[in-house]
Amino acid sequence: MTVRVQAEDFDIGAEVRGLTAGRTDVGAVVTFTGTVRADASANRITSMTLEHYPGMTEAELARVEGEAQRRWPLLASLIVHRVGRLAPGDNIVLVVTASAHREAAFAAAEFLMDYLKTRAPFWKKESRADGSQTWVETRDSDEDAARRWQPPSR
Amino acid sequence: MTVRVQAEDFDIGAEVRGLTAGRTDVGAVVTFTGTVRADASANRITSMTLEHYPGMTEAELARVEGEAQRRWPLLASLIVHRVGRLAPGDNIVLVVTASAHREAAFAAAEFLMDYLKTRAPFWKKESRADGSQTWVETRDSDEDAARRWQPPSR
Amino acid sequence: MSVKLLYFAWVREKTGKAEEHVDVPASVGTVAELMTWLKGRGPEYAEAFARAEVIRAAVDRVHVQPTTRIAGAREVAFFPPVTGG
Amino acid sequence: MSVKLLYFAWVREKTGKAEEHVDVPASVGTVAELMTWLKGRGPEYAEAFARAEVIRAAVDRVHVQPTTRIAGAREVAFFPPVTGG
Repeated sequence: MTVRVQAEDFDIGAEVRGLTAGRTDVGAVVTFTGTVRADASANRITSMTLEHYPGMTEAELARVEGEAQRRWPLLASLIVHRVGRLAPGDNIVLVVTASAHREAAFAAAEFLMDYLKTRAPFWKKESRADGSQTWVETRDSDEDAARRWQPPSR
Repeated sequence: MTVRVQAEDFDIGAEVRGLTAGRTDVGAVVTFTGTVRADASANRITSMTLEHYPGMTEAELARVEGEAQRRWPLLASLIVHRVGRLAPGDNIVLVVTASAHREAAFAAAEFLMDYLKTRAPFWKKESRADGSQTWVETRDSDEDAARRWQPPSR
Repeated sequence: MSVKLLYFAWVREKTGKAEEHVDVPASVGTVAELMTWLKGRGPEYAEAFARAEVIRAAVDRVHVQPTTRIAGAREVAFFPPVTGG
Repeated sequence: MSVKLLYFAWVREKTGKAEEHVDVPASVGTVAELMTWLKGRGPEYAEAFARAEVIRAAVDRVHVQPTTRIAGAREVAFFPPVTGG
């Protein structure tokens, strides 16, 4: 039930240990790590800069996490999101979910990522080898992914 | 595309770094860690002993991993399974999947766990506070989970 | 009505500012009307809000719709669709 | 036919051995028939294979069905449903 926005990198193993150390009720831990991808184009991505809306980010991530807690029997959860300038291969985001069984841990981690992608106020700008900078556009598939968690509209 | 059976513990962060270090094509890494749960009964679980079928285990895990590679565009994957005597809270199994996007990484990790649970030749024996030992029985839900990946029968 | 406005990503780059305090006339009732009113404040605003249909908004740090009323808002933010994660 | 048999978990505990080499008569054609034949080898086998319907088998390290033929097998393993992960 923790949310952090930070410039520094994170260590997946240390974060999981921090969440589950000394507990014997946890049977399943799922982590998702999003990383900066280069792409196949000749004009390659040299860096990615992330900005966010301080205050709203933490509030929105806490709302999303609270919604996951209501839907699944989670024993612990964590969202860490980096901001600032990142290079290809760098970590961007970490989501960790812990539950007694794997079904809840997997479903909640997917839900957190889908909602984070469409609701958390972060924006990415790509810098490329030729010096150009472009704001990353939304993937339609992210909107579709988030929509699957909503009740059918009437 | 690595499978290991070992008595030693594993470090999730180190395993992920070993799989993705220096790569810039990976955008999503999912890990699943299964841990020994105590239970709520007064006659509590004091340890869990895992045995396996050396030779078949590695072959079966490699088959399962190969099937995941055929179904999803994975860039890397890893299965580590511990054997021997474990205490509540200890790690049992680690599955890591890496892909360009999160959908494939999540689906493949769930698939690997579902298949591992129903196909990999491991057996767990629980020791309890009163000295009794019991072989763990299969959860029906594990069979159901594995079945969802099969084509509908005709 | 006095309100704090925040701009993010390319909305911030186009308006040339990250935040400002403005006095909004009483005739401006909704988020969509606020965007239309902002467009009239200068060429940089006209440019920033030219594609108003793709701009998202938050009132007091909660996502809202263009039809949401802004009465009582302390802080209204405008930004492109989010791309975190 | 000479074949190596392996037993795991409670099948191993009940037979009292982890592995053995046996000469199987030609009349034993399938995995199910092999279990029936093993039951006749002594009380510990009768006990181990009493609930034959819950025992799983692998031939040469591949999961098989009770109806699978064992001709040519080098190694046949018997075990309860797996519980790893």
